[in-house]
Amino acid sequence: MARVGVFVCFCGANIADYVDVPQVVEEVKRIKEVKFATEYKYMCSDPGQGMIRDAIVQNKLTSIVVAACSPRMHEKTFRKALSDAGMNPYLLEVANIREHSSWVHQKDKKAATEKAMDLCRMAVAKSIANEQLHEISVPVTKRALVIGGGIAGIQAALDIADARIPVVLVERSPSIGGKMAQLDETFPTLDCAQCILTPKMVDVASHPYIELIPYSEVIELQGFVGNYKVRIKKKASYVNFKTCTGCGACWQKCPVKVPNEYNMGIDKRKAIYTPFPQAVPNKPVIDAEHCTMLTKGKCGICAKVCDKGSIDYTMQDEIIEREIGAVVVATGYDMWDPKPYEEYGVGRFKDIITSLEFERMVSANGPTNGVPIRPSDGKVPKNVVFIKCVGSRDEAKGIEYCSKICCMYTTKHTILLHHKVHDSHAYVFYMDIRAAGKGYEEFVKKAQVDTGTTYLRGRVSKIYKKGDKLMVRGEDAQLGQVVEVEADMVVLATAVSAPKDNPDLARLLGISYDKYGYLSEAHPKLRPVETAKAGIFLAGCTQAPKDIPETVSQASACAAKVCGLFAGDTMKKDPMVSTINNEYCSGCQNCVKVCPYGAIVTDDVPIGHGSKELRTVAKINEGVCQGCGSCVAICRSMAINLAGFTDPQIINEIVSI
Amino acid sequence: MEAEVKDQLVSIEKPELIAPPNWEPVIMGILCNWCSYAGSDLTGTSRIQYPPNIRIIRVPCSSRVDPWFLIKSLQTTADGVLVSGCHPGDCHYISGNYFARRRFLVTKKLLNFVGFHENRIQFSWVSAAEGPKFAKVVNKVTEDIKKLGPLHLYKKENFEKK
Amino acid sequence: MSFSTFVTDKAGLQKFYEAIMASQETYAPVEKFGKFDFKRVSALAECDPESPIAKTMSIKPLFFPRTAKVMKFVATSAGTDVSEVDEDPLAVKRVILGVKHCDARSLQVLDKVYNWDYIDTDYQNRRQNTVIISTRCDKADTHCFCTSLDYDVENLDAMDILVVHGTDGKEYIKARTEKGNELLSSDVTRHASPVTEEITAPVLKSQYASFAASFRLKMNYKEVNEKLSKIFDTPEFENVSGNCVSCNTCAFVCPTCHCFKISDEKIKDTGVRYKSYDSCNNGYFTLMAGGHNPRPAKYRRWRQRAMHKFVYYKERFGENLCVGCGKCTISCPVNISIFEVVNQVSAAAMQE
Amino acid sequence: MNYTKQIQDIASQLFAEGKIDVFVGYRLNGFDDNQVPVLIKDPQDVHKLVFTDKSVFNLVNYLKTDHTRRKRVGLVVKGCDSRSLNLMLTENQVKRENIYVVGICCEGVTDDAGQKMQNCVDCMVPDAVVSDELLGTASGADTLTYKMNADVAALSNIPLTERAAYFEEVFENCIRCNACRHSCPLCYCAKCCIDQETATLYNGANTTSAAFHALMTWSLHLAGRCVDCRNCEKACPSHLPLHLLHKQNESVIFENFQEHLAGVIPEDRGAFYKYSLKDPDDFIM
Repeated sequence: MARVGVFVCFCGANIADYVDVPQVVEEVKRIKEVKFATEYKYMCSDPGQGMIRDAIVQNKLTSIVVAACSPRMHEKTFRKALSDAGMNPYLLEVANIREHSSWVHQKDKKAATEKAMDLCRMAVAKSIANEQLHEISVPVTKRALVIGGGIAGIQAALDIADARIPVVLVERSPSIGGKMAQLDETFPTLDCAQCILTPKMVDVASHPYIELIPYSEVIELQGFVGNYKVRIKKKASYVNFKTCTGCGACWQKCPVKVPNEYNMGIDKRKAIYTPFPQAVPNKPVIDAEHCTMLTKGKCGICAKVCDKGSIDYTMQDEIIEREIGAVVVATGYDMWDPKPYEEYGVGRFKDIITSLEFERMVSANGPTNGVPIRPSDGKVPKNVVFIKCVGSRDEAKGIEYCSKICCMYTTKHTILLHHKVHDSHAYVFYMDIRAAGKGYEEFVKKAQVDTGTTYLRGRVSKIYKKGDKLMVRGEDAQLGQVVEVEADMVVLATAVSAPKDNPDLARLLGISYDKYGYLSEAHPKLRPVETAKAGIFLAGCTQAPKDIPETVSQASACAAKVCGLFAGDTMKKDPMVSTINNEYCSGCQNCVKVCPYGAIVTDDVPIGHGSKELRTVAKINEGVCQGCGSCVAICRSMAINLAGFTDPQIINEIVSI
Repeated sequence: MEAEVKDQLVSIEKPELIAPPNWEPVIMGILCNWCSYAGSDLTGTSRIQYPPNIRIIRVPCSSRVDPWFLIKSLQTTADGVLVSGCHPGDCHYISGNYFARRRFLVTKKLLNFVGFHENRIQFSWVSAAEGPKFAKVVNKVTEDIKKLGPLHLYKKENFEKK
Repeated sequence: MSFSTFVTDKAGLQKFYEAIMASQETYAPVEKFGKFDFKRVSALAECDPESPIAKTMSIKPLFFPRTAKVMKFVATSAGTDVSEVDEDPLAVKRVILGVKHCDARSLQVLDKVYNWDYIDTDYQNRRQNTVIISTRCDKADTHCFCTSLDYDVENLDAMDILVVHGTDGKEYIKARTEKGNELLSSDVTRHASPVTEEITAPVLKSQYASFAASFRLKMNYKEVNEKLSKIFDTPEFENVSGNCVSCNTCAFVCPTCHCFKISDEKIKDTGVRYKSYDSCNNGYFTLMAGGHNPRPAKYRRWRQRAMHKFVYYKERFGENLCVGCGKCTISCPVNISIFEVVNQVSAAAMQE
Repeated sequence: MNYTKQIQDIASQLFAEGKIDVFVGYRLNGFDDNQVPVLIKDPQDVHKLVFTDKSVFNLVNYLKTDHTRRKRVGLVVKGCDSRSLNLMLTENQVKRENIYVVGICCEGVTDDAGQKMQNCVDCMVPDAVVSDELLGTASGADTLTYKMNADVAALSNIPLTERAAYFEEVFENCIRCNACRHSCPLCYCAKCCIDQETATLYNGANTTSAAFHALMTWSLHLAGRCVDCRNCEKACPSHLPLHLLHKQNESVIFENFQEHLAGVIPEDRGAFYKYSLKDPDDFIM
């Protein structure tokens, strides 16, 4: 006979203000199986957990119901309390009377109380059918996969590798470095991005524990935490990296010119190229789309000029398979395309450029040798207007969120402009200046004073051409009047947006993403680097816009998580897996077909007691099973049950109110 | 078919049966852990208010939902059921909601065929980020079922509903 | 004591039925999906007292319902309150029309087991409050063999009122018990006239003669009883049950099968205990809690069924449990006939 | 349609060659012109076999009984029966090498009253889709144009309250003998879920609600698998129109998922065991 203990939490005032907790306790005391019920201000606090431990011992309870916040919040906490009292932690059920009652029915205490009672009844009924479960041990493959070789991926890879754990780093482009490699100087210290990044890139290339696979993409991930199998497509580079010395003869002679992505298309690169001089690995690849040898079979100059004979036009894409235990996703971000801002004349006026284009111009290794010039006539601009929040914080045009870095980089741009063109004047149209960060506010203040930039609070409504100038019409909200600024060049602080391939990647990895395409963390505050899928972690802007220090911190946090996961030889796994009742299994193997993880295999068992004749039944691989329950619902014989969510448990819930 | 709400609320399937005064429907909500349950938690954290008629059961995935649960719910306490899972393509378990979607359509049509109003069996995709959507869905389902009146078909005989 | 008899014509019989329906709670065969089942009726148009035997369910459910509530209970921490179920709707005073003789006889047979060591008061109440009006068939159906069994169909006293379609085209309504006599003495017989035994006897006799001559199936039940009791282990049971699909229908439609199972159903704190039909042809009928099943094979279950009908019940109560109605054979999806089974097995025994 | 001679010859030969232990076919029931299934174990009894338009029962049912399990079986199948056999093979209930299949290109069978059965009128797959030997002339019938069941269509078009009332009568008249599932060739579970202890509700009683529960569960377990052989209806002592539930599911599956009819394609497990990204989504909020 079940003996259930029920503990109802006030959650301070969070529950108690909207649900009559004592009445709930009285109601659950009426249930036959409930042998103990009480209330407390904070069940999750130490004294609260102590009450649970004491009651378990004193009342010989066989299962526990805690009526409090969402089980997604404190289920683990209370399970621990059960363990401490010597009880199997899986005999716990949580009735979610905060998120599902007190917080959502704040205007109707009676109804909220009734609902809380029902939720408690359901939890009690479910707990009666709870069974003792034990954690499952699975072996771990101690190798990590890092997807993306920007600063986030580099940092994560280095930190993991420094802990002597092998890392596979996959980068889509020919070189690692990511967006940071395109930056000139970085806020708020104005140190050169290349100077701080390239040593790390070199470390990656030379690290004994890092296997760098550039110019490649992850195409398949199978398995589960600790035991993933990844398939990586290495795109044909047509250059044998083993023999290539990176001398550069090939790209100097290549006749085909292509807009240079690294420089935002401001200048041209060749069809055989390294993205930038400091690239790692510093080996060229052939752009198959534009190489005339590959598209038309004409040319072949690069092969002729290569002393080492490293050019191989017959090279094919290659599939690489690796067994790994954890994944860090660091796919970065895309710059948002400001095309929807038609009133600014985006696309019509050449002298409107984006912030990253400006960044390339002022960069010492950039296409204009560090001097900003007007794309229309090549003149050096004097009056430059910077417009912030282009896309960001604009529900109608772009994106609801704040891109977080634009205030700071625009400030940086005003300084850079001032450095490069001493007689220039910068105007900044802004909504707010968000400078939360160590040294950020000081940086902004100093820049305003040093550069003499004119800050205009307000949105720009229109940009039109007047002669060879651009007229920027906007609102100065502080003066409450329309202002017009004559500009030589306009720089748009375009929003940070999620990589457009993120949804595809998320599907491939089996993780979720939000409405913008950013990958979703397991908990916004308490598990910001984990995903909901065990063993997959997030670093950098692929989760949300963030600046470099934050990205690096998150990458290191990922590394810590991965190292923690690999700390032992085996890993503990939730016991919420499917189980098969051989007696009822008819061996139809439909479950094998619906299992997304291939966790169900077949097994031969005797027909009856002591029989030599065999029949085939299904068998669950506990290590692989993730506990989705697909097999349970399709099993007509009801031979499969999912521990923790068995049919009796759920049906008990249904019939308990 | 539109339910007529007159002075007295009748059961849409059996119009001769009149709802008791102050009748409030009970809706059984079966939510997947990763998207819709998390979404409903977000509704709570955001303090978005919705009608108190829904009772929530947590399951790992919408594919765990056996049509049995719907049938049993409708035969016992519930006047309607809502099953909610991850958006197509977003299933935490890769493909669970695709399998579930087929079962749900057939179950819904079958129950409708044998006499249940189609609004008694409702489905939604609510992601972990869609707190407001969850509230909207519950609002709609509750409203729909209030219009339909109490469910009397094949109820467990002789059990008093509270 | 002699009971009254009335004579009338076809229209008169209908008026007699209508009068009963007007004054009494009446059950009669009602057609649904091509099958007749006994249900509450209030007008003759709803039912057909002359329903064909092959398409009519037995009247057993009116005395031993397919599901009956045994008790209700409320289980809370204060304890478990057990309460009686609501008033038994089948225990009120009522009349059943259109009952076949075999059905009427089945109650006589069942009385024995229900009056045995445990007296089933529910059954008794239902029996006592019911007046059974049974119409004698004019022609046997393909699977009927009531005349071959250990009861006198012609002088059957299992019904309270007997209705016979006379060979002279008239309808004879004859009381067979005090209860029946009482009903006939009320004004339900206002469209019929009393008639004496001298007149009715020959008409009934000739009707019975033509009825008895219409049987396809005839057997010697004594021989079957005797042989079956000796051949428990014959492999012939395996042959006769070969194409059985263990569908259980035979037991559910049988007018004398009386096995049942008990089940509880509980919602919230309130529960009901049910007593429902079960069938010995069901694979897990004999499954024990420990997992052992003494009758796992189909032929063993068939043997049990045949033996219970023709041997065990007879040994204990002196009567065959089978009343020869043929309902099981008609309902059987593969037309296994209990008649054929017992005869085939007995015949095989002869050869041994 | 009369293949009595051929089937007798085939069975004799199979016995003579020692290829089978038992032959499952039809014999006359002994009292009228209707037939019942027969399991022939003795070659001497082969003369009992018949096959005409009265050979109604789906014999695949016998592949799940003690008499045939793990034995070599000769079997006669019509179009619909062969589809259920296909499913039994796909679902690993029988081994193909253990059965010798005599397929029939069926011209339709008749009910007790001599009328062509309704499922035969609507039949889309008259020819056996799996066989070792095919008797008759293949019809080459079109299996891709769905023939909507007239009863289902008619019921779908009446008001909800009337439909509810109609089905209430159906479930009210169910006596829960479970003959439908026992006579179904595809109900082969070791213990039906309805009877399991874990069912905890409606596992014993025989009320209308329990009948509803059992029949709903049953029809959903057969959704995408039912081959419309009507064994269930033949077995139902209350003559309930059970095909309505199955045909309703079949039509929903056919229209919405563009699936083949159950059992027509080898290795096809039915609609619930696969999915398409294009499945309808508009019914979901």
